[in-house]
Amino acid sequence: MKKLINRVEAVVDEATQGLGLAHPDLVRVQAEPRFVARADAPVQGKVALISGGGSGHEPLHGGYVGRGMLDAACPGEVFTSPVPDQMVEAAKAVHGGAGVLFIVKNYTGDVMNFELAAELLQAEGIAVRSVLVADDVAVENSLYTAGRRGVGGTVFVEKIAGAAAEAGASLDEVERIARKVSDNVRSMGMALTSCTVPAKGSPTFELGEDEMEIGIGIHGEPGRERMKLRPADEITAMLAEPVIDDLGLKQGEQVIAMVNGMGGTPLLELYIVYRKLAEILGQRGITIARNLVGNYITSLEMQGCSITLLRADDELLRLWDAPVHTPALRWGV
Amino acid sequence: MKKLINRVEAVVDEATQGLGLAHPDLVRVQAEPRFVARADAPVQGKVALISGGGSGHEPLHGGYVGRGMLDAACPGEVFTSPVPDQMVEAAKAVHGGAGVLFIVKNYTGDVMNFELAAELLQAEGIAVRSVLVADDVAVENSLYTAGRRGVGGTVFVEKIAGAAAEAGASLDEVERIARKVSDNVRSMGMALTSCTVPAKGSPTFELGEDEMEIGIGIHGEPGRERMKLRPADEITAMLAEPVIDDLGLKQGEQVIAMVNGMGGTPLLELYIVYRKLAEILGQRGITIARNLVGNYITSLEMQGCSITLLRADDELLRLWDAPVHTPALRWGV
Amino acid sequence: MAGDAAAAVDGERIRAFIRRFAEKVAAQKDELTALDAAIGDADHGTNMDRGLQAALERLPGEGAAPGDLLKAVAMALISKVGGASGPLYGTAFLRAAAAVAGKATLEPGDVAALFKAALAGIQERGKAGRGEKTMVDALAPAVEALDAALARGASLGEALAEAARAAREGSDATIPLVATKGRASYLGERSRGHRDPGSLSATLMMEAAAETLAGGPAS
Amino acid sequence: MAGDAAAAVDGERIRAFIRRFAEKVAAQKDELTALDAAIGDADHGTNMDRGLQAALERLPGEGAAPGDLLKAVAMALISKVGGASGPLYGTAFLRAAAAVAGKATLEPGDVAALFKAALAGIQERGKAGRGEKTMVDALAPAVEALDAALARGASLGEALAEAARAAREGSDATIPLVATKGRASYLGERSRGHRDPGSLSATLMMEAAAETLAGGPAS
Ligand SMILES: Nc1ncnc2c1ncn2[C@@H]1O[C@H](COP(=O)(O)OP(=O)(O)O)[C@@H](O)[C@H]1O
Ligand SMILES: Nc1ncnc2c1ncn2[C@@H]1O[C@H](COP(=O)(O)OP(=O)(O)O)[C@@H](O)[C@H]1O
Ligand SMILES: [Mg+2]
Ligand SMILES: [Mg+2]
Ligand SMILES: [Mg+2]
Ligand SMILES: [Mg+2]
Repeated sequence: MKKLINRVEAVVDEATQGLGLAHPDLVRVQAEPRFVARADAPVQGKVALISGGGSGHEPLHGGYVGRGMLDAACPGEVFTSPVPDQMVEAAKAVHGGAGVLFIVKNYTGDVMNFELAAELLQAEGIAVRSVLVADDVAVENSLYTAGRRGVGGTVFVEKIAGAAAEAGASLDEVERIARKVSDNVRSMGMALTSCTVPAKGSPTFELGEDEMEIGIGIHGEPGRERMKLRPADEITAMLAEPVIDDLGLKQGEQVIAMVNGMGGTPLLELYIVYRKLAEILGQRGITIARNLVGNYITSLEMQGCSITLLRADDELLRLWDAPVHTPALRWGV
Repeated sequence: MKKLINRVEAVVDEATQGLGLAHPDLVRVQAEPRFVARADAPVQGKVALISGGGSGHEPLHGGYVGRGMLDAACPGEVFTSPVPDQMVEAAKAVHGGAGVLFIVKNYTGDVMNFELAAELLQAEGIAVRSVLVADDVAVENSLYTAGRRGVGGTVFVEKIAGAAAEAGASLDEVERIARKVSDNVRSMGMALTSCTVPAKGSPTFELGEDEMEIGIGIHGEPGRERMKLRPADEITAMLAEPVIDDLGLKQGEQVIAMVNGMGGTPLLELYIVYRKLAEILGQRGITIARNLVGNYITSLEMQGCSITLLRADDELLRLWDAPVHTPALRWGV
Repeated sequence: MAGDAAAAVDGERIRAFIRRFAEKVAAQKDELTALDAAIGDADHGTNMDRGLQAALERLPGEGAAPGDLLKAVAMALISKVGGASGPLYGTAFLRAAAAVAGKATLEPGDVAALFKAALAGIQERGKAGRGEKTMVDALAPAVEALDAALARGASLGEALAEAARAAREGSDATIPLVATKGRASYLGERSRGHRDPGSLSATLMMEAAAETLAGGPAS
Repeated sequence: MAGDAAAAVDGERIRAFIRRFAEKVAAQKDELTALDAAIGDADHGTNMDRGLQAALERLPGEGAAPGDLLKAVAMALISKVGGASGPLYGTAFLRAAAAVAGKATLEPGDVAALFKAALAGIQERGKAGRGEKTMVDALAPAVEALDAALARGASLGEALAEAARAAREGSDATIPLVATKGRASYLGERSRGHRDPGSLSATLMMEAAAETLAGGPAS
């Protein structure tokens, strides 16, 4: 295992400390239980947005804490959901009296840990709502599974709901916006290589030198299909088409598109994917109104990419364009 | 070779097209000869900043074209300097009558190709100056080599000289600022793994499962020393100390610091490195006034990192803080 | 009937059970993680080990009642494990603690009630039935076997031994199943042919119980 | 003296030389790149091949003078190769073209002047002397050998063959050297033990010249 780490047990703590040291103007890091909070939290009268999940997906979630996005992030161990204590203490630290919205990626562990935290907070009289993100179309049969996984769409929910909260929307309203985004966003990913969880020390899965995995999860969970490597244009189509179909996108609609790297993919390659994605959408008469190309939700050093599309309307575009100032996403500031 | 590409020959063209498609508000891409220009170029009366070099270091340089940074970037083939035609046509397209500054990383090929371009442009009556970036302290014996390589410091020269040009500084003044940055910036990098140049199809070098290369170049050129893998804190010290010493940084000084990923390194790990860098500098009484942590000058999918420090004063900090709006660097806008 | 049924189950036996469970998980940590690598995300061993080690540190001192010991484990697991298994085992131990609250020693029937409550907690939290390829597939038959053995008059030691065997068989039986809960469910058909990691940790828990609760060395 | 000295060097022989050079580089592209991988950045073969293929496409048609053909190669190399070798070989061909500008056919002395000018161009652009482990280490002895052989009355064919041998020996002699110019210089002592890739491409150029300029099939 080749990693820039000290001790396997200290990886998440040290990285979180590094984040705090690098961005003291934006975030404040607490150690026990571990969470990352907005430097100026609590913002009185503002709905507090809290997310979290296993680490190893950076910049998600810690990199999205700051003005116009999250109030706090709770990083679990690598690929392991955080524990309720983290969300409970984070919520107490950042809530501004207008309620708390949990943004939860749909994984059994995340769901249950956030659920426990919500129960504990409700008991203390803090209003908590939860929005589930479940945008991964690679999971086909959601009746016979734990349901679709939450992946790239999470970045969009955090940005857009964050803008609504920043603008002073009520808990009801922020929840409505968050659900609107999660209802209209879909993703699909693929891997060229595995990643190695530090605590395990060896690759999560093995792929042949000429193989790739389509529909990979962000924890290296196997996907829809393992197949021979194909050219980038074909791969882009294999990811984009199920997403477009599942959203039922029609000619004349507009989207916010993300071509996301899994952590080990050169930006050069992501732009090759974006080029084809723009062509595919263009041919269907769908406009890319905004886009992100880069590493936004990763799987450690995995090579591969994912495509996320959000059906956009004026409300979502306005909130998307609203100022954001976090370690990983910044504009208008 | 596992890459998200179509044909080896088309990699740079397609990625450059993708960049143009993703950021039509910021950049305009031309194909033959290939360059990336500011969407609003030429800006009349503004000194035009042009850089370029081999591809494979994205976001450098194309990702730094835009307001407050470069007017044009000339991407060569992967790890191969661009040809003079590119710089000549780019300069003709973007110069605004106030002269052109070439920002050249110190590699024999880059230097000679930019030199040829400058000769051709001077012959057409366009004033061209060149500033060489040669910040890699891994190259010890610059008398017996082609001189120090230009690496991470390039990002700082482009940002800061870009801000000066945007503010309307004269060619003399922009050149002075660019030289001031390049005189005060130093870097050093390391690799955990090799990268694979698409045209070659196999790794540039081989490293044992427990080995790393200290002082690696951004093209996978072997470095100072190959050694057994060490903890991140020790690696950070091995990179930071030669940089600090070479700059002769003293207690009470301030720096702009960059912890840069080589392309395949998780952000998680870069923050672990940043944490230690902050500690090392803190112990010496050196203040990190500003920082960047992420992938800013890469080597395809190489795993590893580099540290860049720029001795900062009020003038440089003011220019650093000036608005910038490019695909890869954005603030104040 | 056997000599091991001699004394009732006191706090020190519960402590021995918790220690043995932690030892077994520590010893088979890599195995648990490898199973999770095949159909999950390769952390079940690390997760459970981290939680149980924390539990050992937080156990109340000598003389603590069974319920207090079990509650300490619950809180440690909830605060330290994360993932799916944290809330599941956490809830299980919380319910187990509640089932025996206030008792200084446990009769065989209390032990059965303890494990029944644990199973109910897991099913309430995780909404999994039998046959979904989860820890429930080991625990549910174990609880049934424990009940049945005690009902037919077996000693606690015998009954726990049967429960542990039933857990092991239940875990074996997860191998051909397709997962429909938890992370492994994303694999669909490809989850067949692999043992569910949580069913192994649950088996280790039942084996630890069989080796400690009915007597034997208290550590 | 030998039969191959029969006809003077006209445009068609220069064309054959260029083609042969391109063929050799194409055939040994991987070898050139592998040498560059050892002490550089693994692109010398691809670079030179890309440039020479472009040169072939841009060659002026039949009847073109030697200088025009060489100039076309120069421009193609400058616009297509990039890297260090682009400006170096580009300048070399530019100077070679200038050295024979206006001549329809070349005498042996013109051929010697052509290569001498090429070498001078490379040294002016790249500032490398002999012994720095670059293409100069192949070209400089080749130019000397060509001059010396012609001076002692050898035929052009013999003289070029000696030049090619000298280039090859010069290239061999780069193996033990430490590079002090170009990318390989970053390796310091670690550049020892590897052939300089540019010295091999320069050798291929001289071998192509020996095989074509003094006659033989015009390809
Ligand atoms: N809904 C559920 N009900 C019961 N057990 C479950 C459920 N979901 C998952 N599990 C159990 O949890 C185990 C995985 O635990 P662990 O790897 O620690 O968590 P995670 O899946 O979050 O990484 C599975 O092997 C399975 O036995
Ligand atoms: N300053 C120089 N003078 C002469 N030849 C040089 C010089 N620098 C490099 N070379 C030659 O160029 C060759 C490398 O060419 P190439 O790989 O195409 O370019 P790059 O080094 O830019 O990748 C070296 O093997 C060497 O022979
Ligand atoms: Mg997990
Ligand atoms: Mg090169
Ligand atoms: Mg797991
Ligand atoms: Mg090279």
